[in-house]
Amino acid sequence: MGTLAFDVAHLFAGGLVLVSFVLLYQDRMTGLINIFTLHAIVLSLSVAWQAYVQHAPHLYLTAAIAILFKAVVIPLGLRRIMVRLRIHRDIEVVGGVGATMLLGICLVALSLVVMLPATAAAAPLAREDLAFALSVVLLGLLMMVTRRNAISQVVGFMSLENGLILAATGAKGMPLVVEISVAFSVLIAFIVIGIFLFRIRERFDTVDIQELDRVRGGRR
Amino acid sequence: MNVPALDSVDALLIVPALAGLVLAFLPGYRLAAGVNCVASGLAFLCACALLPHRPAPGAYLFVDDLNVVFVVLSTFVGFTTSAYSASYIGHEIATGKLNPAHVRFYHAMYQSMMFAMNLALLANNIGLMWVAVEFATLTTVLMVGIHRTPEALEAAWKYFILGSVGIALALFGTILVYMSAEPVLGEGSDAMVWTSLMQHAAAFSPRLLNVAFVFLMLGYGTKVGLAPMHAWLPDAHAEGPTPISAVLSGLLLNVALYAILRFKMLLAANAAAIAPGPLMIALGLASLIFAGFMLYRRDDIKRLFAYSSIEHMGIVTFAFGMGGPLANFAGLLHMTMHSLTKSAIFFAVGHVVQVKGTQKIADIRGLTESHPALGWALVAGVMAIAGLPPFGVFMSEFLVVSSTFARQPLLAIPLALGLLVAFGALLLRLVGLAFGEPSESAGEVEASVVPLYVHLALVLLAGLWLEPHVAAWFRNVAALLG
Amino acid sequence: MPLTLALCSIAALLCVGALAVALAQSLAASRVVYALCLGLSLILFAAAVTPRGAAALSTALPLGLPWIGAHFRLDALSAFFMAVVNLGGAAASLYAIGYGAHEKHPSRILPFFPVFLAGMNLVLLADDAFAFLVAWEFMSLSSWALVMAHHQDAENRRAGYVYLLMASFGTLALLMAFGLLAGSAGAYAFADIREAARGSPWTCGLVLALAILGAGSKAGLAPLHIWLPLAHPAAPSQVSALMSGVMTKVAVYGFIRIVFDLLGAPEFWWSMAPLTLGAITAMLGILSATIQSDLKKLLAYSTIENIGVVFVALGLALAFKSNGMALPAALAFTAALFHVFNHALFKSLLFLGAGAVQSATGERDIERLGGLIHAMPRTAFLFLGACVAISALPPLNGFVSEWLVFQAILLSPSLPQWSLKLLVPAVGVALALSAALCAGCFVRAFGVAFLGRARSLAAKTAQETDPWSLAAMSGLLALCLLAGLVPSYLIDTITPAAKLFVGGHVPTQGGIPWLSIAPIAESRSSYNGLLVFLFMAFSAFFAAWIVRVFGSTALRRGPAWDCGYPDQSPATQYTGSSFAQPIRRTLGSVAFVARDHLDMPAPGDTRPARFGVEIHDRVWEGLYAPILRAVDFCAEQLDRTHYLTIQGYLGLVFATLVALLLAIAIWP
Amino acid sequence: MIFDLAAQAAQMILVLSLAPLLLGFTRKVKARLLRRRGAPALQPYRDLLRLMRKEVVLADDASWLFRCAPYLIFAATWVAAALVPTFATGLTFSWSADLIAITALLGSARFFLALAGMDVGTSFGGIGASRETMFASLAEPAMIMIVFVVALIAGSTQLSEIAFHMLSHTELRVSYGLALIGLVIVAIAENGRIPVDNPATHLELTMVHEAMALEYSGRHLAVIELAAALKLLLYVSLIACIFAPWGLAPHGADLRAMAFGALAYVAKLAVGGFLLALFEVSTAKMRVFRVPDFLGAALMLGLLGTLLLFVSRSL
Repeated sequence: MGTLAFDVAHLFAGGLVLVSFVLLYQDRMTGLINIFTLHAIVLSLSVAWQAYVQHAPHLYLTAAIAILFKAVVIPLGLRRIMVRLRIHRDIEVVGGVGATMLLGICLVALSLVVMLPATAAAAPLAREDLAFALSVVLLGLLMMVTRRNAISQVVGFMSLENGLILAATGAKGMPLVVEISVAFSVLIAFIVIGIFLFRIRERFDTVDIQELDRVRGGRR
Repeated sequence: MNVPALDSVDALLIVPALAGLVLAFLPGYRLAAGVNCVASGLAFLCACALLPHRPAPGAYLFVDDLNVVFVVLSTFVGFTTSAYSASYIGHEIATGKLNPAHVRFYHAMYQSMMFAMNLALLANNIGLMWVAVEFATLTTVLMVGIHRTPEALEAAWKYFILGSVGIALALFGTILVYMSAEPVLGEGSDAMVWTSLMQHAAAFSPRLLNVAFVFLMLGYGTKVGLAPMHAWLPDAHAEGPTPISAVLSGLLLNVALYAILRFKMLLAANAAAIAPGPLMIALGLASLIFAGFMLYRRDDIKRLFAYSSIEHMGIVTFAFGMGGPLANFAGLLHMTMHSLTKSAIFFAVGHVVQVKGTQKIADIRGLTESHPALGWALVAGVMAIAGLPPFGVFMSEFLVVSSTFARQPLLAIPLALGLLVAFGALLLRLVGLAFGEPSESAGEVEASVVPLYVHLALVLLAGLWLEPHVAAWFRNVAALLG
Repeated sequence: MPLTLALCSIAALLCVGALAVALAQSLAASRVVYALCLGLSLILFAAAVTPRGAAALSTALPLGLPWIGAHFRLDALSAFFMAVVNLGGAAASLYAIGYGAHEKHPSRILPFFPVFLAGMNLVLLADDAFAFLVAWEFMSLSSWALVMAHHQDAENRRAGYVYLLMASFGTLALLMAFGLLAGSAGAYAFADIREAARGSPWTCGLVLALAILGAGSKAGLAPLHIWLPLAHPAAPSQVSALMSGVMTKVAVYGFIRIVFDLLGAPEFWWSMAPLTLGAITAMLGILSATIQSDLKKLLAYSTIENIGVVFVALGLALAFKSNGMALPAALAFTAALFHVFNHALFKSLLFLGAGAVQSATGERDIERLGGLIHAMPRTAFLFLGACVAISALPPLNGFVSEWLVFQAILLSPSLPQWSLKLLVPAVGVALALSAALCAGCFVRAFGVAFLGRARSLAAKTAQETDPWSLAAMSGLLALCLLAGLVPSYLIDTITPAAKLFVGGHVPTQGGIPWLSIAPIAESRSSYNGLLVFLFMAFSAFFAAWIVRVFGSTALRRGPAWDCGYPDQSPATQYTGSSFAQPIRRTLGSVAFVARDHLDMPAPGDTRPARFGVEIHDRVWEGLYAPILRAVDFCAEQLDRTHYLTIQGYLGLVFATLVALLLAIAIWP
Repeated sequence: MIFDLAAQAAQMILVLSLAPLLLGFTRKVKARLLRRRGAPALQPYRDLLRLMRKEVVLADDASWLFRCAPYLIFAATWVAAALVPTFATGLTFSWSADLIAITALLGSARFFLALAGMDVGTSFGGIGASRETMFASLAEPAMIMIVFVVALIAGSTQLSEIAFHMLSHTELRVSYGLALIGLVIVAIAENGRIPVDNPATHLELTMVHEAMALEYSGRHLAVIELAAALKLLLYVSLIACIFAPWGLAPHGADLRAMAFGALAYVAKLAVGGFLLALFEVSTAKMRVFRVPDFLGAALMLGLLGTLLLFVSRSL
């Protein structure tokens, strides 16, 4: 049981990291959304597995939220926005894919170096989880830094947050995971609504953040 | 279990929550403003009720010397600000900057923000605290964007993104803390409860705590507005309604700082973990000096004082980083004084902007000539925030600088230089704002200067005579912080 | 009892300030306020001079730092300075009763004037670091408000800005000094600091340096003096008199309190800094004064010179004290305090006179004055008296302190350290030079402003100033004369302070026949202002009598001869700048890189000839301008971060996170 | 007591009565050296009387200061001159002012003369005052330095003590020489003699002292001239008293000693006057802006002497 549980969890967590890399690589808008859906599915699988391993039924709820909200609702919403803004065919230029990838790999290495010794006390399962979670978080942040487009920034943020959920579920018997995931869903919902609400298109004619920069810092 | 006190703890959450609900549907701005004031006043009274006797810590909420300081302070500022916002919002409506729907939304959000902050301060559970801080972020974001101007939206968006990232980092740190506690305290919520965490901190895995603190420092530090995570702060202050600027500077930053302090205590209690001091000192000094230089190029009066908030948060963080009874006392005092003074300044600034019809520093001149009451109040406020006697900030800066110089001269010198640089900028702007030939005014406003003068009076009093009980109370909190 | 009285009257002064806010801006109100200030200053003066026991009076109030409280103490030193301060304060208030009538915005002055007085007195009484600094900064702040009284003038706004900035720089320096003295435990009460064991030489050196930075910047010690010639003239004249005559003395008090009292037994090398800086300050100050044409600026620079003299004397006292030479130390210390007293008197008088001139003519530029001795003879006489006094000419008081300083220098060959042996004579030359230049400077000031013919209509039509002002000025001059004629009593009043801080004292002067003074011994040196004065009076009258008896008393008025040159217009008179030209050429070329530009058109060319003088302030250009440029540069560079994109900011956060994680990873 | 007072008075009268004579004598010698017959030595007395009898022509813009100044100048100079031991040391009031005070008294005389020069508001008065100020600003410190040298050697700034010390210890020091040269230079500059200034000239642009007194006439001029003469006498007797104190009657000496002292004093004056005349005819007047160098030399000499003493004191 132990090794199997470990291997499967390893598989899912590693898969999540892998998908993060793909996200980092992907430059087509629609493709981005699809891969994010995949990201969410992998996450929910790993969460479900954790629920099964830890015999923590409430984690199934988290998994359900993940699959429902992140794999269905959000992608649909984003698609609609993109169609609305007529950017679903856009291809965002990702500056220096190679460099980004390289940086991403360094980040994974860093997170391993930081986490594994730090969690020496914890169970190997948790250690793996945490290390991969950190790398997913860092990759998500890297994606936010490298993308100029509001939607891909949101996607980056959500992948980051997937990493957090991974970590939370990985932490054995951590309470409030459900609440936290709910809170996060709300947050993301706000972001997505925010894009609607701010009607970036009407105001700025594009979702390109650079347009927002026109008025940044109160510069008239 | 002390019944009335517990009630007051719950009341601190229930009152704003209910008020928020009511206000969401209450038409008519005067009534709403009244309810807002009353609710905030009630919250303040409940907070004061905590002073005499503390309830035993519960599973989710608890009260100790440390967070009482914050609760009382934030409810008080929340109260005065609500009083101020009554007249301010009135003028905004009169000039058509806000419509009634917005105002309803505004009041509802105001109360829910108070709710979130109280929850964050009273939470006995690191997860709950995190949720509360996140909620507070959301509400403030919505209020920053309330004007719907491109600048406002941009500010809100920036605040939103940066704030969310900060929150995310903080969550990761929280998870790590749980991880480090879980082997000792076993699975379940026990490993997330402050009181038990503090008791067994010594046994936690130090390396995990170190990593956790990095994430927490950056995460909550974003909300404190420490450089280089400060970017959201100036725009949020400048574009939101002025009462919100006052609340942001006066409360929100403190709440985030409170979180950092808690975790600092946790690390301090663990001998093997790295001392959290150096990191806080570094970030504090960076913020102080950075903000000091940023003050020079500001052309927008609210951004100016927003940067000065960054500067002072830097000082406070520095002081707590130094640690020791003197520095901690100074830090607490400085934080309190800063909340009072800075919100007072924003009260003044709000009216100034209304009477002059602009936020451009260059277009505001000779206030002491044209509006003596406001002008001199602004002068007094800036003098106070710049740490000149007889105001209270001087006492804290005196303690910080002198004690630091006695212990770490090399740290005190950049500190002093940063203070001097910042003072130079503030004074330069102040001379331009308050003196010289007055610029033309947009029109009169019925400004309620009472909250403004109350704050200044308190700061003045604290500078001359710190009430012995308050002093004793602060001192044992300082001892608590170690 | 005196201490309580003092504290009460200080509180009363504060109340007067509050009252002034309430009172209307009427002339009567200002008269009332100033009259109250006058009365309270006199009470404070009485409190200072009432005989006390040898022991210092002290008390503590539950104010200030909660666990320390506000300590107040009245010892010989603070009593002496309190007397000086309140003499100045009383004179200024009396003057202002009349002068205040000219003020356009009394509401910007009345509230702060009493507060300013209160602040200065509080500094002298404070006995713990916090109270001291609060009072100190309070003094700065209130005087800043007074400097900003005429804020419509951009020049004044700049002055106020520089002033307050330098003031808080000084406060920070003092704050650090106290922090070092109090130690990390935070024993801020002076009593505890005195008890505490002395730190390492480095600590003491640091404290000394900080004390010089802090007190020196307030006193106007070069190169921290730049604010002084800006701020002092900007304030209304009664305030300029206070700032220049009195506030700088409070700064000197601060220096003495820290270095002589709190810092414990001195090392000989401590004296180097005050000696050198003092000499430089004296020279620089008086040279700058000599080339000024703005009367109040000129006076401000001469204040700087006198501060330099005081610091030289203090440095000598330190040097002697560190070598255990009690008597010479006492002599130097006495000289310093005597000069403090004198300067407070005549500099206040000079500023008040300048104020009278300004209110009568609306001019501060001596190039547009002249002939005022006809229009306002009384003011002219009083101003002349002050000029004689400040030029250190017998029989007035300025000479006595100068003389004492020289006597102290003459004792310094017996100092064992070679460095001091070489330093002190150089300092002596600097002092002698500055004394001589001072006389020239005030010949110029008085000659151009008051003598000759009026250079402007305003000067021609000036009216004599009001009796209140005249009364104030006459009182000051009388005191100058008194201190010059019977210096022995003043020396004896300084003695206790000297005993307290340098462990020795000059022999009691009261008993010496003919009221003369002999600081060390009759045979070594003695001076008797009274006799000199009597002799001069006698010989003057004798000469006049002889002339009256044997000579003719016939007198005819006629046009000036002036070697027969036709000389109608006043423009042909020697101007201030032409008077200063020789000094400018000889010494100014070194001190200010001063250049005269003369553009003389060729014969037949009808364009006017032009004459220009180019002066460089080396201190500003060498020290302050670079700092300003550096700050500006940093501000410019950092300001870019205000305009980054969101990714930019996220990048910052990301970079910080990664950097910290790396740090954690490589942490042992 | 009476005797002491009388001696004091005698000294005052003596200097007052001898001053014009010294002036006249110097002029006479100068004339002789230039192969002129020259005016008799008593001429200055005549001039003074004549001037006193003349009416005063006062410029329209002259103020009260202009009319008081001569008497103040005279008083300051006379008191200063009377304080320098001439024939006896330790006179009754000799202690009432020391060498520094004497320097300062001369300073006040100069102060008022300069003011008087500016009072009428003519250009020449200004020139004179400004140049006098410049000279003084160097001459005075030089004088102070010389005082330091002397005082450090004698251990006192009291002239009587100094003279007594010089008499008692006859030692030869470098500092003496430096001080002597410095003092001579200062004396020449202070009295406006060649090469610094030419007392005989009225060529406008070169004059300094005369320019300040230009507007004076009648009795005022007389008093000022007398003061100038006193000043010359003062410096000569100062040099004599410090560097040639022979024949000075000690404190509490009897009448004979004093008489002898007086004779010695007159002799010294004669020598001084002769040397001055000799020096003046053997040099030419220098440009105004070279005078600072000349006086600067004196200052440096004084400083050098002081330094030497400071250093040697510890050897």
